[in-house]
Amino acid sequence: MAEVAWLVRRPLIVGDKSVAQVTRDICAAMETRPSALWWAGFLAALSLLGLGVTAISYEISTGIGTWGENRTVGWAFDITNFVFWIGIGHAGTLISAILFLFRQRWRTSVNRAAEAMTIFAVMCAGIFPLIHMGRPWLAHWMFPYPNTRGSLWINFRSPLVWDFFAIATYLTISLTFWYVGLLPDLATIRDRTASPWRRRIAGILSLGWNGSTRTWQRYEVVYLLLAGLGTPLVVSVHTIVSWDFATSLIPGWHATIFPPYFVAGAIFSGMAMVLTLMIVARKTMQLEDYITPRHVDIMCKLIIATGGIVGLSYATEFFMALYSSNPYEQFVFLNRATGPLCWAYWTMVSCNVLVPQLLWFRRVRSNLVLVFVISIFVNIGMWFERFVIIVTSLHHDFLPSSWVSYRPTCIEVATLLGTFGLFFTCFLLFVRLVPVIAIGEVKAVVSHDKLSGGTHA
Amino acid sequence: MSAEGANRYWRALEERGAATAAEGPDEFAARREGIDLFLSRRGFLKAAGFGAAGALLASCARAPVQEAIPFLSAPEEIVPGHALYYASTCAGCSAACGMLVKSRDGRPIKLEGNAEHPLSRGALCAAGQASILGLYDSHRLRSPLHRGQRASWEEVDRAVGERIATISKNGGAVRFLSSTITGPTIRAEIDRFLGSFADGRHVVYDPLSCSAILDAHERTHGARVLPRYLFDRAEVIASFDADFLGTWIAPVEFAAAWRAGRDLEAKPPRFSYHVQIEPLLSVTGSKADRRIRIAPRELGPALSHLAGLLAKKAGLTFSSPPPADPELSAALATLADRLWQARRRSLVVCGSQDVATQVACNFANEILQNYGNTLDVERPSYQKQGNDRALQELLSEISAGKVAALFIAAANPVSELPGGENIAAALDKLPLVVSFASHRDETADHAHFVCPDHHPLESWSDAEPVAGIISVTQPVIRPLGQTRSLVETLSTWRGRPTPAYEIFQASWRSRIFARQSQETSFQRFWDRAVHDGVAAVEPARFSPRPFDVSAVKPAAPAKAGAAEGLSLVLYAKVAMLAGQHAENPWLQELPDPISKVAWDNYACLAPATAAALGVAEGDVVRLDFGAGSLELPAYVQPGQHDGVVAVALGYGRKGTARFAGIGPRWLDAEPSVGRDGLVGVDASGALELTDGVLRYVREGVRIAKTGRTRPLACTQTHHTITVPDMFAANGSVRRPVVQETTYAAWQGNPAAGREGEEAESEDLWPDDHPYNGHRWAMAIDLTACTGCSACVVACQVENNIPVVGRDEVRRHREMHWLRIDRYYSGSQAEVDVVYEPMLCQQCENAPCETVCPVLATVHSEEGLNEQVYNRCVGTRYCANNCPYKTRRFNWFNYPHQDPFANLVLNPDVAVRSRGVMEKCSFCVQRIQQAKIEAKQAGQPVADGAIQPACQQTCPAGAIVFGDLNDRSSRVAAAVANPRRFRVLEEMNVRPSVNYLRVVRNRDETDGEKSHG
Amino acid sequence: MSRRVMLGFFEREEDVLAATRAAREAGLRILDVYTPYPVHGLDRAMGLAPSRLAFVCLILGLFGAVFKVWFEFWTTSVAWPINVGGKPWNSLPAFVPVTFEVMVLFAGVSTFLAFLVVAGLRPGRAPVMPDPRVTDDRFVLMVEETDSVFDAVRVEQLFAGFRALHSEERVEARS
Amino acid sequence: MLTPKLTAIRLPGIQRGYEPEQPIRFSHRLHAGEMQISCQYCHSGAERSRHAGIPAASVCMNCHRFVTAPLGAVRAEDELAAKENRPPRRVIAPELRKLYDALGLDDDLRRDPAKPQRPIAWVKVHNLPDFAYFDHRPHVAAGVACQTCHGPVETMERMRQVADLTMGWCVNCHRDANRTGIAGHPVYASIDCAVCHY
Repeated sequence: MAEVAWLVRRPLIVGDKSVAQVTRDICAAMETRPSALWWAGFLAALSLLGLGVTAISYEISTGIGTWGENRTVGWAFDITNFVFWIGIGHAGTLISAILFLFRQRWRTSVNRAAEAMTIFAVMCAGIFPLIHMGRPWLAHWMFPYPNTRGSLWINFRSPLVWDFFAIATYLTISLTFWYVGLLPDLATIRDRTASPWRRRIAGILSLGWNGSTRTWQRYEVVYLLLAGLGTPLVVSVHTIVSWDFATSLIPGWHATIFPPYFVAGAIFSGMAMVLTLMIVARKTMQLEDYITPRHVDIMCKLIIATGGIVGLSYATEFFMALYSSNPYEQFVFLNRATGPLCWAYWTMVSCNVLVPQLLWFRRVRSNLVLVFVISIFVNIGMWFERFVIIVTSLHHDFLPSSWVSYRPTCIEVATLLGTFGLFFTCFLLFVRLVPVIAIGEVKAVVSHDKLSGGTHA
Repeated sequence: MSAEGANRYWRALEERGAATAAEGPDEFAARREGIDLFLSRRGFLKAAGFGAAGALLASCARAPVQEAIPFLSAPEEIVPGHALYYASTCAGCSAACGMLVKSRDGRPIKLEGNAEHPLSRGALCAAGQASILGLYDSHRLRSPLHRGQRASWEEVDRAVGERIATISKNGGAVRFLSSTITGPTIRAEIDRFLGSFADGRHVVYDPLSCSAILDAHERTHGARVLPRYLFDRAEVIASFDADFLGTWIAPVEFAAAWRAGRDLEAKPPRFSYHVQIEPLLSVTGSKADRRIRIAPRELGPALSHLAGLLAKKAGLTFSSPPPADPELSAALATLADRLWQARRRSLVVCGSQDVATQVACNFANEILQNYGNTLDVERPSYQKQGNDRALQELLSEISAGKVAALFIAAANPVSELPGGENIAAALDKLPLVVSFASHRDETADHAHFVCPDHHPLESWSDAEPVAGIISVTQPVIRPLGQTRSLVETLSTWRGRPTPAYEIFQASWRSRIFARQSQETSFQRFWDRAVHDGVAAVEPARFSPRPFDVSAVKPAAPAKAGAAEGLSLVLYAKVAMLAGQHAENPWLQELPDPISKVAWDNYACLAPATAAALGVAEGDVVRLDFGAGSLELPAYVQPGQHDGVVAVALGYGRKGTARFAGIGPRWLDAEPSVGRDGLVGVDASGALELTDGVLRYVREGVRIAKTGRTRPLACTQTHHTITVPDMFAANGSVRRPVVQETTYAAWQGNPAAGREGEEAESEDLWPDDHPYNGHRWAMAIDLTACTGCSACVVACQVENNIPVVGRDEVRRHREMHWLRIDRYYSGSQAEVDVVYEPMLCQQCENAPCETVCPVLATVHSEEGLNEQVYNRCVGTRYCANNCPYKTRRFNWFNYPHQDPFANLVLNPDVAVRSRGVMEKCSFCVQRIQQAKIEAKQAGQPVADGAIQPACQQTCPAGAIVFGDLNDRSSRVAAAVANPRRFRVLEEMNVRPSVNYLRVVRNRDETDGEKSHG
Repeated sequence: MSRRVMLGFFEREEDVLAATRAAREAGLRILDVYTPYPVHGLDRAMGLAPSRLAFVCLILGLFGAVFKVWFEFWTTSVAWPINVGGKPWNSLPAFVPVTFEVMVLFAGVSTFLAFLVVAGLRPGRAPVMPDPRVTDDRFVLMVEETDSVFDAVRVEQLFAGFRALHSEERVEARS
Repeated sequence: MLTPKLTAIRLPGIQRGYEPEQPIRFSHRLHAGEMQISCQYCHSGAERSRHAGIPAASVCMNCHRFVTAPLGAVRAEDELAAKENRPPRRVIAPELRKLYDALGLDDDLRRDPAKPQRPIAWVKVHNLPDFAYFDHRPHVAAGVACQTCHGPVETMERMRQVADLTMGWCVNCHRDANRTGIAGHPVYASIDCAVCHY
């Protein structure tokens, strides 16, 4: 067994745990009272959420005009946030599905949280296509349903429709995948918890799971299939998101490199977000033994890799623009780097390309604080990447007569903060209500470690 | 219209589904109900908006009950929902263009040029197009005022009558002050009224005065006449600061004539050579073939020198020293040659208010034998009658309190003249001041009585803009308030109250009928005149004295002494003119053709001057001239003379306080008015009325920064087609979105100046979309387009385009479907200007359609790019993907600030709700109308039967619309024209809007010129 | 009627695995093995046939894809052909993305539902398990006492041979 | 294909069957049915304007200047008058009385200046949303029978909305017209959006 040999080098879970201990440790997080730290974070997140809800209701009741967009820059913060959050989501699916297919066992400690992150991120992302509409109350027109208009269907040629289907599918599949993974752990909670209401809820949700091998066998098949579906799905989703731009004819959008570029960027940003969360979680929830420096180390390496792809994409884009003797294309990129919004461009480059280079050094990788800071930088940088792509391409396009500038309004900023509020509210509730780590899988890993340790020692 | 008419009118409204009949005491309230109904389009869209909720509602309850209230006895001409057109005369300015009033269910909703009118030839200017909104202005006085209080006509008549009686008994000076009134009947009535006093005089002045021209002709021809200028006959035009395409005398007539003089499609082609010599960049200057910047004080000497040069050629002894600037004198020399070559077919015009200069101008025209050829004093124009000397005398009389009674009509001296507050104070001292103003304007505030005149669309009137051409104004709606026609009022005070209709008919029978010979019966003549809107009669002949050379004195060269400080030039914008349209939101929001700034006036500075002063656009500067100072934001204006600071008149009007709350209200919104609560700054204080002329130039003005800034609402932030070098790889700095060439090059090769290959690339796909029926397309001749922006307003009126207010314009959210892109080329100092009207290009492969998720914008089988407002969910993807950025989004709900103005809405076009995209539709409502009528008649749609609003009103006839599949159509011919190009052709979106290359009358044959 | 079953309780993965193999060789009828986490090779040790859920996934995925392609073609070229940006009625390439998404959606959701059905999992179903600690750290091997020749003692020894904590006999009701 | 089935049940916002009370109990059955008066005699706007329009009271008076009551009532009065040998009085039916009142006429149908004229506020039955532009002219020109959209008006005592006036209903009729033509002769009815929406 290759991975056994690989595992020999260093165990994934430190502090030689017994299976029962694993259960105890992980469930402890949910059974003890929430810490003051948790409450602080939760209230902060909740108030941000409140702010966002206020901003959005004001926008919907008053008009898109409450945003800084104008006749030339038709999208700005709204779609920037959308792409940003979708990107965040992708790392979750990567860790849980793709690494599962590659039999990367280290994922077990983080996949549950990563999947949760995916779902919450997609929720945040989903808000924006909705509220960026001038008349969101007509959003159901995006769905092809029979109607009395003779029948007027929808435009399947529009990337926005592709988007709609992609996001819907992605959310559904991610939820299913997550829930399937949760079943055994819900059963565990059901069977050990003291509180009757928690037992009742867990009882209903666990669908009467009994660790029968027959079920385990099917369970593993389903899990594998969903992982197999999720892998191309996650790639397709961000490819389609990138087509929103790539299929248009705006210089700076109209580029064939977008799909790989976006997917890499998505994983890049997602990994950074996973790191951010994990580092916080392991500190605040005493999970040091499960989320070890090795997990962090591996993810840092992934960040270097994806960051490299992203940096390469920036360079390629620029080169292609200059190489294509298309004046509009050339203009857009020179304008990005030196124009009125160049500060955004250089923020993006320094956060996404320069800063991650620090991770080449093991000393940096092993310094969790530093890693945490870097991960934040990457998050910022990736937000600006979307901003740069969307706004700087639009604000100076073909006809010089319609060149304009763009300034966000307070409402837009509040909306962005609001989505962070939603995300962290959901995440903090998640760490209280659901095992943050896939108990079943970790047990398997633990006993494997023991097993291999035993045989080879 | 009979008394019944009014009620008919309102019922006719309800025929469209209005609330209740407008009867009972408070007729006005009833009208407001009427108004809600006009909101109902928007209301419905909104309701329809609340998708699920709305549907739920509808399923529980029936839709609200709508009543339909038919006539009791139907007038045969009115068919509900069927538009009628009445010929009338535009009262937007004294040019008196002919127009047709489109009246729908008795409600005037649109003004269109009257194609049969010999002067305006079917065109209207921006101000004329917008003037219909004045009819539905709730700020209009609805009854007479006595000392500012509402009064009844009886009281006013009694009170005024008594005073008049005493005056005519004890004598005393009675003065009637008005701007130019060309109507023979009104003038006669005024004289008749004044005749009943011992000392009565009618004083005429124009806020945009041409007094000097008339004075000059008095000296040279012995009569105060304003010659009629015939630009179409001129092959060489030398204009000294006369903005005849923008604001000078009769821009629409002149633009049409000017355009006729440069027709490349004519056989043989004719193309006049137009030189503009001016201190600031005017619309006319922007179209000139050769433009020379000149300091205002140099203008006189320059013109005088030119006259001298011509005199030498003619062998006369008259010489005037050449200007200091050698470049200028060289230019004048060449100009003199070209003028001389084109004797009898040339024209020298001058906008200066200096009589000596105007005399020199006359002299030049005389030498060139242009009198009787390109300008006509025997059939003169009456469009400017102002006499500044008389005005000055009157003002001194007033301030001396020597006037017993002052009547003021169609004029607002307190705000239009220098020293307004002194005039106001003097007025307060006079025993009787009567104003006929329709608003409580600056002057009306100081009148004892305000006797509001009808809106021109409510009253009978006539006009004789040019000797022998008399046009009729007929009422198309019953007066909306208790106003009374001026002539009626005067007749009442004369003791013989007569309805206006009778006065005019009588006057025509006695005065005008006699002056024609075609018609023998007066009734037939009258009917035809009213039907056509214009009648050609014998002009009141007068034979001018032979030209008096003795009057001509060589001008002294400009004193170098006055050079310190800048010269302040007060000019007029095409929209605001002298300010009579300041209360019209459409015109306030219309970007100035040159600066592209709306909602403000500003201090224009040449780039060099601005740099020297360290002033940037938007910095508030203080202009100190002797008598006072102005504080307004600066605007950097390329092509302006370095020694000049230019400020537009007509702003800072009292009435503009109404715009404080215009535009959407939300937490970050800013008002459209300035700190003083008014739109712009009133610059009339800087005018000078000295030795008999109203002067628009002041020397020795000092300028200083105040440190404050006021960002201007400018719709175009980048002004050239060339991108900054830093952004341009391998030298491709100029974007080929506009193409131009020179006349010389064009003669060699009609396709000269083409950039890139015009090649219909092969289609990737099976040809699923043949256009078998109609194939609508448009062609715009950029050589003809003067940028006057009449089309922009016409489009706004026709298509119910909202006004969004200064703040939204500043945020680049103006809603105009049709905009005019203005690009500079050449150096910062010496600029060439190109105008490119930009509207939805109706692309065959429309990028906007592909990306709309809900099929809200799709293509019709006649090549139209349809926008279905009620289907739109507002993702704005289409606007992002539009390479021309011609789509407009409803960021908010934009209701008319004045709900009464909803009556002007075009019932054939949906009012768009918040959150939907909108754009030019090629006036599809007109297309459908024409198709339906053709279908009924069983005939094909004739070429020219469909005219979009923009084409209909274009003074230069630059726009052609029609069916490409009709090989004989004008648009098909235009598309075949070698000058034709399409914007961003290389993207193969296949726009249906074609442009004809700009041609300038220049000698360089390399059509390409460097654009910097 | 009811049946008698013999349960062996284990603590470690490898023990239950070995015990299961041995029991099977001994010809015992293995009803089921309950484990807190999936134990590799256990299904083979029990001699379970591989699951056929993959076919459900394949079939419904394909169905979803085919249906969507047909639907997109029908709406844009048959039901109401509308000229969108001069594109051909049947813009097949543009239909690919949605088709793929719908395929994945159908495949994923249907597989999940099929799993719940065949595994008999449904909300509110009471878990049938020998010991609540199964979901924590217990491994339970359950064999059926088939006939009179069944020797409980021998089986117990067999279990004990694999470090079983203990064994017990139970009667469980069968419907 | 699905649309007909869907519209068979009344969906939200569809006003099919709307049959409001009218200020005067005018019977289309009597006028259009029995009397065989052509629709456009009264609704003359249909061929001249987008609105068919509701006839002005003056149009009613073309007949009702003379017809003031049902024949039966008039005969009865004549007989009664003959019996009482007096000149028969003019009989005025109550519904027509409303018409005369609206016009401010006295019993001899002469304008009575004392009486005010009040226009008749009919209740609109067929209401289209404001964003849908409908024009009667092309339909009349193409020879579409009024009944196609308005139903068997000649049988209705009170006017009722028969069609559900949804977009699908319009579009499908246009499609059929293109296939089968109208009254035998081929027509072309476009289904472009801009035919109704602008």
